[in-house]
Amino acid sequence: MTPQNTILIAICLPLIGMLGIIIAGRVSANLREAVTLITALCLAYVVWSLLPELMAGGRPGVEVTQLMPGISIAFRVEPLGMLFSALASGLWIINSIYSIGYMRGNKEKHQTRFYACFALALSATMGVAFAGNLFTLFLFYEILTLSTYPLVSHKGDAATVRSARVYLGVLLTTSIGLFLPAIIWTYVAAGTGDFVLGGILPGKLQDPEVGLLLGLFVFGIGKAAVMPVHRWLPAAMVAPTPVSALLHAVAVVKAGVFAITKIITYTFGIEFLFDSSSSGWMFYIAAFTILAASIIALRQTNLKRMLAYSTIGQLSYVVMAAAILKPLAEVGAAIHMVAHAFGKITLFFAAGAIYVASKKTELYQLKGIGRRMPWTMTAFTIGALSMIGVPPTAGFVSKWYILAGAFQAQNTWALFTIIGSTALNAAYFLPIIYMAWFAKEESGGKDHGEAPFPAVLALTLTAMLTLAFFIFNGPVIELESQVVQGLAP
Amino acid sequence: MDLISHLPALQVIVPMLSAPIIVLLHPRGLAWAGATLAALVSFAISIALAVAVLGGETQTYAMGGWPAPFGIALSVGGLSALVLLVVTGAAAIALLAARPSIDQQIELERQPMFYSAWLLGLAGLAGIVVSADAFNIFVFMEISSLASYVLIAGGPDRRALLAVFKYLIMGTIGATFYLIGVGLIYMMTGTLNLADMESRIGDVAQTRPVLVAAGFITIGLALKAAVFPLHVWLPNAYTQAPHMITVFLAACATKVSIYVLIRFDYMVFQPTMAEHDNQFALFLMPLALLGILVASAVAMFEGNIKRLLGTSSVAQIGYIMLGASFISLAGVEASVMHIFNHALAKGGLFLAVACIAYRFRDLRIQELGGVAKTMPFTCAALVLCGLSLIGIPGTAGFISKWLLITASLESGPFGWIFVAVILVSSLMAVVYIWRIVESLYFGGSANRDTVIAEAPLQLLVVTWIAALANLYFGFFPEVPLALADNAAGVLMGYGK
Amino acid sequence: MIFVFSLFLLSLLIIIAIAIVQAKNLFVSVMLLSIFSLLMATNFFILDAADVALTEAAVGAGITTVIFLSALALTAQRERKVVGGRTIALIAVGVLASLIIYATFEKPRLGDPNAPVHQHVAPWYLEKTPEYIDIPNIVTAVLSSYRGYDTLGEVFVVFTACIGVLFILGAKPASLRGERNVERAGLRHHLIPQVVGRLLVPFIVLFGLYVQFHGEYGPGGGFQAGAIIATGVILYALLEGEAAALRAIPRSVLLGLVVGGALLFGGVGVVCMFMGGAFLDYSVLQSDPVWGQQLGIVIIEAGVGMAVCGALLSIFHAFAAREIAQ
Amino acid sequence: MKLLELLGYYNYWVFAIALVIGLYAVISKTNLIKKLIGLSIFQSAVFLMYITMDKVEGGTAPIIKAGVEDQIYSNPLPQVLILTAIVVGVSTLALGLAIVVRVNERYGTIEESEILESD
Amino acid sequence: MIDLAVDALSWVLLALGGICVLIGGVGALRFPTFYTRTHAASLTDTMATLLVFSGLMLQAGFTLATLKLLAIMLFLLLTGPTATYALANAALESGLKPEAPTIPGRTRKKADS
Repeated sequence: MTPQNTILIAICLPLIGMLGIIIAGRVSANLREAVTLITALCLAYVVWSLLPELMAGGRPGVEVTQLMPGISIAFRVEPLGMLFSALASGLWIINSIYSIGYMRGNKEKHQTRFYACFALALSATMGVAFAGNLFTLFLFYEILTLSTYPLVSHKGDAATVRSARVYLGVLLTTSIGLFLPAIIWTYVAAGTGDFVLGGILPGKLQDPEVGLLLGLFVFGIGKAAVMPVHRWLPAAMVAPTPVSALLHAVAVVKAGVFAITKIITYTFGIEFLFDSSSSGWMFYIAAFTILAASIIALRQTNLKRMLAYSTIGQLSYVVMAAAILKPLAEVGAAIHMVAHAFGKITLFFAAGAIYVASKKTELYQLKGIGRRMPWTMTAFTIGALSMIGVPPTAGFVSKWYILAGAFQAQNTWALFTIIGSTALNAAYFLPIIYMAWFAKEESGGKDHGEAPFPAVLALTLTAMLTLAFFIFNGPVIELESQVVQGLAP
Repeated sequence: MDLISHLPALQVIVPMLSAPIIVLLHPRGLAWAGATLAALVSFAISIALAVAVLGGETQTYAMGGWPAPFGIALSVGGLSALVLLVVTGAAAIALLAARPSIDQQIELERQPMFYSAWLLGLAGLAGIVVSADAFNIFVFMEISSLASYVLIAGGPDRRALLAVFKYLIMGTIGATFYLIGVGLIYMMTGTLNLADMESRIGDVAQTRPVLVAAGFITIGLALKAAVFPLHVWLPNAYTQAPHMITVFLAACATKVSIYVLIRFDYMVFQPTMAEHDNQFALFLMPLALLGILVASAVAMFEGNIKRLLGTSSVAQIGYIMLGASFISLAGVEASVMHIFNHALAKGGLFLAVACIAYRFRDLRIQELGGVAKTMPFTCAALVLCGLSLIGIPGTAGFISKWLLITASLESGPFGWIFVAVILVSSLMAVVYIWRIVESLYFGGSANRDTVIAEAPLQLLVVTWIAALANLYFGFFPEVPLALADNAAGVLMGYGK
Repeated sequence: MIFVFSLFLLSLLIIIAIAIVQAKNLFVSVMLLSIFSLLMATNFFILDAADVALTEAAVGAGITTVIFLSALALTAQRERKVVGGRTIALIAVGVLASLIIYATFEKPRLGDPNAPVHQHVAPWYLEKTPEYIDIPNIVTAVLSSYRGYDTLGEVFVVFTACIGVLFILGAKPASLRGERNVERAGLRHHLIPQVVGRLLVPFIVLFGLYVQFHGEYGPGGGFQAGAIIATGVILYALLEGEAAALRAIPRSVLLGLVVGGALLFGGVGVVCMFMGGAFLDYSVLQSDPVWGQQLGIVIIEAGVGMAVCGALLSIFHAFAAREIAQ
Repeated sequence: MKLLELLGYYNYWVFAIALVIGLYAVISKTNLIKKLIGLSIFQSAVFLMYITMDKVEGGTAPIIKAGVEDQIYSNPLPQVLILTAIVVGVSTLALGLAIVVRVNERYGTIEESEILESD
Repeated sequence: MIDLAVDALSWVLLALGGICVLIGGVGALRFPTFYTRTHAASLTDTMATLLVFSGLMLQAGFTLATLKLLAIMLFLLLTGPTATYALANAALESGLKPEAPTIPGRTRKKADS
């Protein structure tokens, strides 16, 4: 199995799985979920099997078809994409386990449609991760948007449809209105859209235009939820929790920041941007988003909405790290994707588990819930600590690297932002933990225990991953350092 | 002479001569079968022609064996081949699916004439496209117009009659304007053959009659092509026509007039008349931009689904015109590609609408709540084609939109304005398509006691063929692109 | 002399046109319209266009009027008062008129022998026809051979109109009161018109046939003949009542004529293809190309005549039958 | 002679005026049949334009007389075109009238204004 | 000599015919009632036709043209009066009663009163 085939298989596998799910869905629920799990496992295996070659410095690539001269659908695996795809595919397994528990526990309708669209979304994610040029990236980016629309509007009642409209509206508007012209501009300016280390634009564009193009990209990629195009993320929280967990903590939002990082590294080129004066604003936007999002999160009363705003903030960490435009910071950005993924998916799992078990969605309802659901709340605590960045959690590692990058760049603003946001994170997570463990539960709450077993299993796994990443992060760092090899520190 | 060399003539003769025979086929379904067969044959012919043209040389044919300026010549180049594919393909697809829907809308005893009129419409459009003779184009324009009046008048609602009457008046005025223009040019050059005109018009290019002729021809054709603001006849006609006829006409009728407009202007006027290209651009560009914006905006608030799509066609025609008004290789290529891709998308959409209409009489959007529950496949196809209309990557619509934006970026300092207009209208397209989608999938299902099933298989299969074509040409657009390249080259004068 | 005459006629044309638009009674405007066509025909004749004059007289003044009248009989006689919308219209047409008149002053003057029109293609026709086709009437030669494809298209326009009218009026009337009640007596009880009419009909048809087959030598041909014969039959229908006319020539026969005529014309073209020529290249029909041309022309003129006659009659009957159904 | 020069354009003026008279009727009249009447004036005007160009001074109808030499003939081509155009015109007219008849049956009037009210 | 006479005769006939047409036209305009006007108009397509055509025939001499002219004249003489008859008859059927012949002055006064 040559790497080329591997890539194509990785993209087609979920589609095959989707068909399998649709067919199996007509037979029985168990078969359907079996198919889902098997697909997830195979996908993970296929994707991870690419890792050794990447470690060895290989960059396998394949061109599928050429639409127009110079514009082709092509894939190319490089460290960032490898990391992203490995992350998404790996977490899909856990998420599938969790979904089984959640969807059954809630007796949701249209479960077949749910799993099918989920598989489709994963296929699109793989496409984004492996995209070899801007056009391919855009293609799968849009497919991802559309395939998640049914998931977001899953419940189908008026309020949900309205939120789904916001979701689709924001994402399509930004992508068609800004992202597409940016891409075409790039093609017209550079004559190609391929991702080349060191960028294709250096020397092709003058200074004010660089800033403008960068703006088109950053705001065009709405999935990165850089303010003010973040509105879709809270709206998307109407979706079932597994969706929020995998897609709106990992796949979709990471696709956004991943795309931005990738464009910065492979289209602009880090040094080119660093030298161009008109690209500095991006950093401040990101910093502002971090703080603003944290402050808004502080004022949320709904658990999932709070998590959503915290996600916005954490995403901008990645953007900001990328915007620092220094090797260590880039590495930090990559690692933070992983760290945040582990932490945030844990938090969402926990929130979902609480909802399944007790139908509680608001913060004030969580008093003393720790005693009823010890496993869940332990995992929640770990996730929260990772968000804040307390050792021994994954969050600490990534923040460390970002800070290091900030030092490289002598960027004091970065330091202040990180410190400030850390304080804010603590300010909105610690009270919950305190309430959950030590506050006295109100009388008259319905009696409940832990969530269904699959859910608990899933969130326990992710919590352990969060802890494990603190120690076993060597390979990732090694892999990502390849991206910034030969760049001046 | 071998068969291949006869193809341009056969393209017209086959449907035209089978029309009278169809009239006599009275037994149930026979007329439909005959018409479909004829349409398929002419589709095959157009494919063969496209292959031949891609082979390199323009196909020409001397009617009656008389040499060009004296007899009537036919010629099929890249542009004609592409438009032929659209026309015959649309007819074939629509006819394949037509039977159930038509049986529902047209009484049995009137069907033979109806199908025969359909073939005549096809023959007329094909005749326009292959012809290289200004007056001959007029004759076949009239055949196709008369046929389409008849077809639209088949609409069940009484409003159809008024719509078609308006269309008849407008169409006749347009055709007569064209006739006047041709007459004036003939008066100054003494020839009717387009190529011959181009070579002879040079000496008299600046005389008043020729200038006025250019005006008359442009306006007349713009009227028939429903270029904003001369489009008032179009939405009503499309809304009231029988559903399958809407599929056919929406896919190709106005395109052919656009084809004549582009061909006449690029091949006769621009090479010979100084400054004419600027006049042409300055005349069309504002109209195109206005049409794109206004029509899209209106479409966002239309209540009837067919009317909505019809209005959006006006905007799409605006795209085509915009591309043509760049007077650049990229621009022409983009607009030619859009002729093809828009036909795919709109045809598919109207097919899906026909499927829905087969089950639901009332086509107002709010009345179609929750249709997707009972007709999942139809609605899926509709969504697919809708995405293509919006221009989502991976669909045919994206290709032409990409080309169009590239062309506008290259078109000079104002490029950004055009890009902005195109993108804004694409977003409007998102809005009006999504109004339909939301109503279909999440709308409160209206009180329907009657049991509703999927559309008949015949309709459904064809609809899906169209939908998948949208995907296929989104990923593998080589063939239309090659033809469009050829066309653009010839039109911009690189081909000669 | 002739110029002055044509000036007079043309001015009259304008006056009548204005009268047509002004008349509030539709019947009056239709009648004036037919006079308009006759004047037009006269002008055409003055301008050496004998064939066109004949056609305009037969079709424009004859058939058109009949169709208009039968439509009027089914609708309203008078038009309502128009309100508003005039000034815009006036401005629009004013602009248009000035535009065209602006254009006239660089056109070649009437009858200028050096006009480009008379330089390029036309002389070739006049000079080569005796050699290639060898029939006196160049118009017929151009019509049916050089530009035979146009004529084929024209036949199919008529065919389309015919089936179109049959299709549209084939729909059941909204209110079917007294389906086909007592057939109208025509003018039975008027002795004089009947006698005279009976006297005339055969001559009209005869004249039609003459025009049909004399088309190669003098003005005339399929269209004119078809129109004239149709007129004769319509006159018969007026005298004897529509039912009688249908007894004489039933609808099926008319449809057969239309279809047959169209197919005859097209068939000749296809035969030419099979005999190795281009479509409508009659030269291959006979060993001697000139003979082939003449043969082809005779056949297709016959086809045109059949088609036009049948189509016009079917249209007339479609309207007339409606009248009875009402 | 100058006068005659101008008179040479008289046909074209008549064509223009008749054309716009017809167009005016089409635009401004609300009676459907009156619109069609206007339409046929509009079309016949164009016929006049074409036929005007075929005239040659001292020419006769293009029917070759045997044995007559150096006879000037008028231009046959516009005549052919107009033969076609006339038939096209009457076809359009018939179709239009058929539609009007149906309109009258379904709406009970042929006045556009009233029809628009009733819908 | 003889042909001069023929020529003169033909011109006389033509002139008379023209006068007839003129009279008919004036009558059609000036006469008070429908029937009288029809009567006046009918003068043109009987008397005038006869005179004009015979004049033309004399102009043409013994040629094919004469024959054609004769045919046309017969045609007109047949159809013209018939048309007039049909017109009057239609008017009668539609209920228009012919009044007693009156001279213009009286009718105008009647119109006033």
